[in-house]
Amino acid sequence: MLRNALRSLVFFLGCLLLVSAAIFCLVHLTPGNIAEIHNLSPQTAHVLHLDRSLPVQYLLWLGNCLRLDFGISTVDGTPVFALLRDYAPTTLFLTFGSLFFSLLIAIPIGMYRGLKPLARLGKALSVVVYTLSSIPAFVLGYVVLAVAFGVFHSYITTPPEGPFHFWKWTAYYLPPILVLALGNGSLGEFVRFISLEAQNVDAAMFIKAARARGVSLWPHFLRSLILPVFNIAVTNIAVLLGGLVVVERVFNFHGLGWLSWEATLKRDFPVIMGITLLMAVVVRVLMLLNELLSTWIDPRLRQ
Amino acid sequence: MKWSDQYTSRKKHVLRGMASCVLAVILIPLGILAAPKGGQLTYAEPILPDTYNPVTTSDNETSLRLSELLFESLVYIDYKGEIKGRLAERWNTFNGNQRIVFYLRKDVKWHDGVPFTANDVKFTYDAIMDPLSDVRPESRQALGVIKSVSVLGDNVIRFDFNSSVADPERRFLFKILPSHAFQGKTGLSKFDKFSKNPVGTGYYRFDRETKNRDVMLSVSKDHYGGYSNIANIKMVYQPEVTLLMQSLLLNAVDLVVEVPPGKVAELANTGKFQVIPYNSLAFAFFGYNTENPILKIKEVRQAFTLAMDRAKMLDDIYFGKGELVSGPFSPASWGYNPDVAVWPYDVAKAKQLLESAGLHLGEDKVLRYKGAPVKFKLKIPVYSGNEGGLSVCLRFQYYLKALGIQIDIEHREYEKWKEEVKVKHDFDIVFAEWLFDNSSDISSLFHSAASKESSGDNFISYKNARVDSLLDKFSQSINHEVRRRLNYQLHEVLADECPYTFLWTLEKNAAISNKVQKVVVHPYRFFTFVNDWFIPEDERN
Amino acid sequence: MISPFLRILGKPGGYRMLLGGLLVFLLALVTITGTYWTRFKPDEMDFEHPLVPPKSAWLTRLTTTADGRKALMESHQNAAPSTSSSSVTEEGDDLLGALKEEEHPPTEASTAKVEFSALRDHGHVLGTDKNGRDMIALLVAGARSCFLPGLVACAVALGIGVPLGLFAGFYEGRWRMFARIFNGTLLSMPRMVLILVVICVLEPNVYITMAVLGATLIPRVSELIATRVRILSGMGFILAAKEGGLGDFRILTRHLFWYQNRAVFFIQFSLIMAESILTETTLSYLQFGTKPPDVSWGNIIEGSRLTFFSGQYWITFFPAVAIIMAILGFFYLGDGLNARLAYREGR
Amino acid sequence: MKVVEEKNMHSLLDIRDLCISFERDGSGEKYLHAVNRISLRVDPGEIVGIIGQSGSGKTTLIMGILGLLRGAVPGVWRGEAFLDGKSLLPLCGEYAEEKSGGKIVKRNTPFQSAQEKLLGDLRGRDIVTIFQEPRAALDPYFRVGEHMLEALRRSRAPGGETELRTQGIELLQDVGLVDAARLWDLHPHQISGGMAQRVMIAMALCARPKLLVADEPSTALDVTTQAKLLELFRRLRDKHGLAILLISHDIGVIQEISQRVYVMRHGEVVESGETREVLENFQHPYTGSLVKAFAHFEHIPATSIANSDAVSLLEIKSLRKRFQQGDKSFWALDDVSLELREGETYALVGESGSGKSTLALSLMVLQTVNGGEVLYKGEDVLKADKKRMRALRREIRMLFQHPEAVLNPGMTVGAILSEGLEKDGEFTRNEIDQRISEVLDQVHLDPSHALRFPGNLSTGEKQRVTIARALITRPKLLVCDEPVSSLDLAIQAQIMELLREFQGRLGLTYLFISHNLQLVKLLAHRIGVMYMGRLVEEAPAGGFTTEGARHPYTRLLLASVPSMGDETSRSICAEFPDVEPVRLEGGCLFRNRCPWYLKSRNPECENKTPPLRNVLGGGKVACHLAGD
Repeated sequence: MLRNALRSLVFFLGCLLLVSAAIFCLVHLTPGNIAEIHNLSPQTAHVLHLDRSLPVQYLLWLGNCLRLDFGISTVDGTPVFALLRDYAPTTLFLTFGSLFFSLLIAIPIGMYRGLKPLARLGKALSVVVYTLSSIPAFVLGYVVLAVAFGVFHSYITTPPEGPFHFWKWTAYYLPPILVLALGNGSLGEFVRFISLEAQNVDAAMFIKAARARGVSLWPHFLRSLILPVFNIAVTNIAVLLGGLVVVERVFNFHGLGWLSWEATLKRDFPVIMGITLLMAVVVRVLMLLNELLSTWIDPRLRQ
Repeated sequence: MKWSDQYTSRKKHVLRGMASCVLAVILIPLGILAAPKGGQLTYAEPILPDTYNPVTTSDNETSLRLSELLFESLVYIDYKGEIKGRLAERWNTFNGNQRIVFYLRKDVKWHDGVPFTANDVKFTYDAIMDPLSDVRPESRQALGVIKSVSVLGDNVIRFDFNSSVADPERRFLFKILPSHAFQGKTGLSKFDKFSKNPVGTGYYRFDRETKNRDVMLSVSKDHYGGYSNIANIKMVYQPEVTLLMQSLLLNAVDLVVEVPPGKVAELANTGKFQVIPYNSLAFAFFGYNTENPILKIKEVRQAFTLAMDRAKMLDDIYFGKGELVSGPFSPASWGYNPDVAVWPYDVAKAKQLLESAGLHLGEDKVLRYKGAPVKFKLKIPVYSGNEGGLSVCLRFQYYLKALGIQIDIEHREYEKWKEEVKVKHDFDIVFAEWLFDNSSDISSLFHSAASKESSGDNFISYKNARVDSLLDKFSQSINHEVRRRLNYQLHEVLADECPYTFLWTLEKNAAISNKVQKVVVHPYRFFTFVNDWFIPEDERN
Repeated sequence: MISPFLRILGKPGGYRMLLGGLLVFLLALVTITGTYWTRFKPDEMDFEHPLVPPKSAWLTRLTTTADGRKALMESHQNAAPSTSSSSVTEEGDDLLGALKEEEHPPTEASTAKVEFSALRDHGHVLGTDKNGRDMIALLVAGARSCFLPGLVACAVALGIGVPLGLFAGFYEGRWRMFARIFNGTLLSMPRMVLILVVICVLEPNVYITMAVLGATLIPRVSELIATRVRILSGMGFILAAKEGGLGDFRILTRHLFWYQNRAVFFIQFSLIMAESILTETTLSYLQFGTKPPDVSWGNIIEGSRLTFFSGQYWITFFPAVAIIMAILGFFYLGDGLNARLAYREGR
Repeated sequence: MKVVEEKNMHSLLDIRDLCISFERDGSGEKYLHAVNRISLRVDPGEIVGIIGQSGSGKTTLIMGILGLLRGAVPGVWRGEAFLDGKSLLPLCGEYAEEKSGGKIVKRNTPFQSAQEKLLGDLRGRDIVTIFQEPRAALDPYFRVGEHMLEALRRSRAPGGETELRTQGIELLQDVGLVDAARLWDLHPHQISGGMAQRVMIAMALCARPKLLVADEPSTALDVTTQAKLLELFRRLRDKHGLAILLISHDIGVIQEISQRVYVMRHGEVVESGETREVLENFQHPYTGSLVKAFAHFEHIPATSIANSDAVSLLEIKSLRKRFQQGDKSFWALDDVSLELREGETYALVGESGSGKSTLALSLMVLQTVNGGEVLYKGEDVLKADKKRMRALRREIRMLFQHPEAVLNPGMTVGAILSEGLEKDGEFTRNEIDQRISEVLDQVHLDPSHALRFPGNLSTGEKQRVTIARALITRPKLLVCDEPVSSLDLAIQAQIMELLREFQGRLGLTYLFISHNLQLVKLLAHRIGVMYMGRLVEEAPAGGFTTEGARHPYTRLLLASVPSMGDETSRSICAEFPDVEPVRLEGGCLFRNRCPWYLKSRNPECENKTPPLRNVLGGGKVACHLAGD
């Protein structure tokens, strides 16, 4: 088990290294000079190491990244780390919030659909779910905004200030979370996956045997479903993080998605590199957790 | 049914401008209310400021407007269009405008309490001219005529010019930076700490930038002019124009600097807002790359201009909120020659011109030049708010199709577009807008010296000996009336030459909540007169 | 003719397959035929009729409220004072003619008739956008730009993912290691952000973007295939094929891919199409995808954001419905096929 | 047809006229009658067998009355079933027909849930079930102990965790798991199939049930484990008075243990009665075919008894193969040498995991080896280059266990057959077609079969196709890896007959791998016994009896073969300790199961690997203690 964990760790670090190299190469292969694009004086370019050779630049950048210094924005000079620190919480909150809601909806529906494939209610629910998740986030976002503006006459796209107030927070954070949770494909994916998985577990011999023994099936079901659900949730994190670009833009949320959009428009390379690296770290950490959890939960993987 | 629609381009594609200033200012009569102090004004900007340092900012209107609140210049232009002293109490010119001496106010303090001196002015000048600074070349160019600076005392400073300069005080509209904040180091970088934490002498001091990138300003109480009425100004960042309008309608913000033309009537009808039109001193145009063998032919450019029903385009796309222009100036500018007529909409004439230029319509209704079908690349920048631009281009494409010419429209992100047009010159036609400050100097736009080779603003590589000589004369002249006449001639020549198809100048509209009173705006810097604005006590919440 | 379709219904996932197939077929049909059959072309601008609402709503208004009728007449008079009634009646279509007769008895003022026929003539059944372009033409043109980029994404994802999966599943050792590292690296980068990086760096071309999308889907495809191949490799017929002297290449292409995984291939094709439509419209909405004047459903919505909150619903509504239907079609097709496969394989 | 129609109200399980039908294709019109008017009873303390081939409806019947038939296909039910007087099928009877005037009404969810509710109390208490795949029937996430605790709680056993644990361990020991305390904390994947089956039984015993339903309980197990399991069944019946309903396709198992038997075919009971009676005086031809499957075989003399001076065709020299399993590794083939002479049949037997299949795959060069030589006509096959290998593969062919798995379902029979020939372009299309019809004819299939898909063929036909597939290249040597063990008894006989026919006509040499000792005795000329990767005994077919065997393992194998009440076999089995096969290090690998060693504790067995030495009667044995 320890060896497995060690192997996962090495893989984790290797992947991150590769990701960083890939992003760096991608960004620095851009036609045109970064200093020229941003009208930077030679002095500033020197500060940003833009006058060094590429491998040296990469090593410097990587070394700085390890010290949590991701460079500064070539547009306004803000340290990228400060930007990430300011914007990452919103993004993570939205991501995990929407993941939570997605699963909250998808698990019961998926299990019902998988265990009772003939039930009309399940069929109807899955039609609703699939249709919902076919709606792109920007369309659903506008619908939600139209409702908020037109029906409730309230403007909720600025963050609540002052002390924590439940309804204010809910009004601000819930719409984008709901849009992400319901639309943009992930809910449908979850329901589809969970229902298939539930069907598989239901058809498993040990469930049949447990049924024949007359014991309660829930412990068996739940323990078998933990891993697949966790798996799909983790693999969907990357998709969700991507979906945030749109949602944050529609709702004017200032998070990493919004930042990456801005950075792309302004061709702010250090920022976009920082974001990608941070997201890669988040995704990788979750995958590492997933692997460790799998080994911990599934006895068959322990050896 | 409501007609809402496109609104015109925001700033950004301000390629830049120089010349002198004409103001269009609207005063809202208010009665003789006393102006109570206090309250907060929230206003929305659709793009982020790049830096709060007014010297290092590059064509960013948000930064420009904020710097008007935070910083001051030696002189400013009042709402009558006259130069008035601000940091400078008075000034004298000598030797036929070859030298100018400013006498500065003595009661000025920076927001951090340090007194303002002539050294700060010299420092700012040095910083702008320092090749290590991240400064737009244009700012540097305007001060290029200065030969030397001498500080004659704490409050006296002298500038010597290379030659006589017309209206020399108009060169000193740049904002003054505190030299102590930089310890006198003149190589300014966009990324200095100062850029995030500015210290100025303006009406408002910089409080902080929130996590949401809103900017909080509070009134500077020890301002020499007596401090402003509104206690706090908050700039909120709202890139999405839909949300911008909703936030205004739902009272989340009090002021929107630029309202889409389609929304103007709607806002005015609510009765909750003052809609303040102001002239932007900008004009939109189609520019033709004269390196292209076909577009080099004058008749072709004229034909293109004739083929467009620009009046209709303006009506349909911008709800008629603007004015057609016949030359390279805004009609509000002193350089605009009112005698030059706008090209009419005349397709038959256009066809005739093309025929005479050797472009023949084939059987398949495709125009051919020397046997090859005529086809152009039209580049247009994308940015939030340029939807109108797209409609304009679509119509251009449509009108030219009637002549048998195929136009391929290529959308580019603004930065990309700038690179491709200004650096790579990879275009046939561009759609863009020039935004001027108050000078009417167009030499960088059409002078052959500023063409492709020098990467100047004459990116269409237009070369015309007569225009060059007129522009040269313009630069050498110091007499305003002579310059006006030269501009009139230039206008005439360029209108006939059609290096651009001059389209229109658009009227902009600001919307501000009725609770803010005594609102006067400056067309270019917007907040120049903010110290008069106030919010009645019962309207503050 | 109909019966094979009906027979599908009885099978697992049948309804989904049929519904999805129908939607996809429609989409493909529209993409292939293009704007050949539409009355207007997408680059045709009817300057006299920008922002006209869909016809049916228009008719209802006309017949139900006198005010509405009056308002519309006025607006039309302003917009097109020169339209003559005679030229219009010749071209008017019969359906509307009949409607007119029915709802407006001859006693109605003749001016109304004239207005009717004049209005009828613009022929924009689903209305127009702010440039006077016909919505139907735009929708049809938009179908192409969501279908073709999707094919690029599929080509990349399946073209690389399938061989990679086959190799990684069939050969242990280095191939597997390579696939693991390759997939791990790709999976670490959130899709949309990776696409943004590429857009930031390279030409913002929708086909390049879709290729990147395809690349981000390689891990999913290759892992799916590799898992299946790994299971299949232990099964009798692979051993048997080896025993029969078949080369690895033939085993991979013929047995493992064609006979065992082509269903997976088509399922993935379908699901990737759904995803790429979602991504393409989203990117176009973010102004990074299909650029105007090329039409995509995403950029129609993007271009009409402003009108959305002021009552011109149709410009956003129809493309949105089209997007949802297209995604749903591919999703259902893939899901139905998957259910069918799962059933066939006894899962 | 002889259907026993006794109505005994004291029967424990009483099924009357039960029909279970499924919709075909979901069309609602065609029905598949999986169980058709079946009546069956089990009395207390009685072992009743149901025998029939796969697909005869045995499992459907049992799963049906237990409410374990779940799925998307709605079924139609008729009839009655009682357990101890309580009806197992609520609202059943002729319900369906009455309610809609003779028209069949679909029943699914409501019926199932009602039945579920009713059975909820009975299952795991009065009636318990064990399954074919014991390890799959245990939840992989739960430890053995957790399973036991769950079952104990279900049976409302009193006491706290520790008490229940003691009870559980006792129960485990009761079913022969001596090492129960260690087992308690293991996960199902860590125990062997035989152990898992015992755990299942222990769980079943928790509630002191009245009826144990065993659905093919020993099919997936080795013959030695099977013998022990059957012994356990017998003991449970005697000790607890447990009634057992045993379902099997293996006539030997039924014969050995059951008192009464029902013979099922196509969803119907074709014959029933006392086991001995039914099997000896069968009335129905189907029962006859089952019983006589191999009877006539024995009377046919072996076609060509290979003479000892025949040329050696294949020689395997000290073949070794090491397997890595997680952190552990072991020798799957440990220094195996054997020789095949031209025209003979050499059979390899042994428990699963003994390395038989590994040997086959190794000599077919379908996996790498760690040493040794495989000489085919003196040429080392393992060193052949690609081109030569392709030629060799035509001469050495292989038959696999599951024809379904071998035949790619997407290809026609013709395509499957021609696949091996097409590649080199040696043959024209015509020649290939001719060869195809020729081999199809050889395996007694119609040439039209070439156009059909494997899915449309019966299992027997499929196996014939695989044989044809091998024969099409005109091989010399055929390696048969359990070629008939997945087939029904009657078909087994036909296939065996076919193989024997080819040997005579085409002069084929067979390496025949099987765990079925009876079968092997009929076909083989020489028999090799493998244990844990080593060849432990080699004997001529004639000497392969409990008496003639030299190695104790061979004796155990032979004695474990189920036969009707053979007391000698049972007593031989009883000599062997009831322990799990473990991979030992060094010495004789069998010593932990060997009664001779356990008695004598011979140190040589612990230290020295016994060599394969010649013994009298033409055999070889690898045992220190075996006599010559």
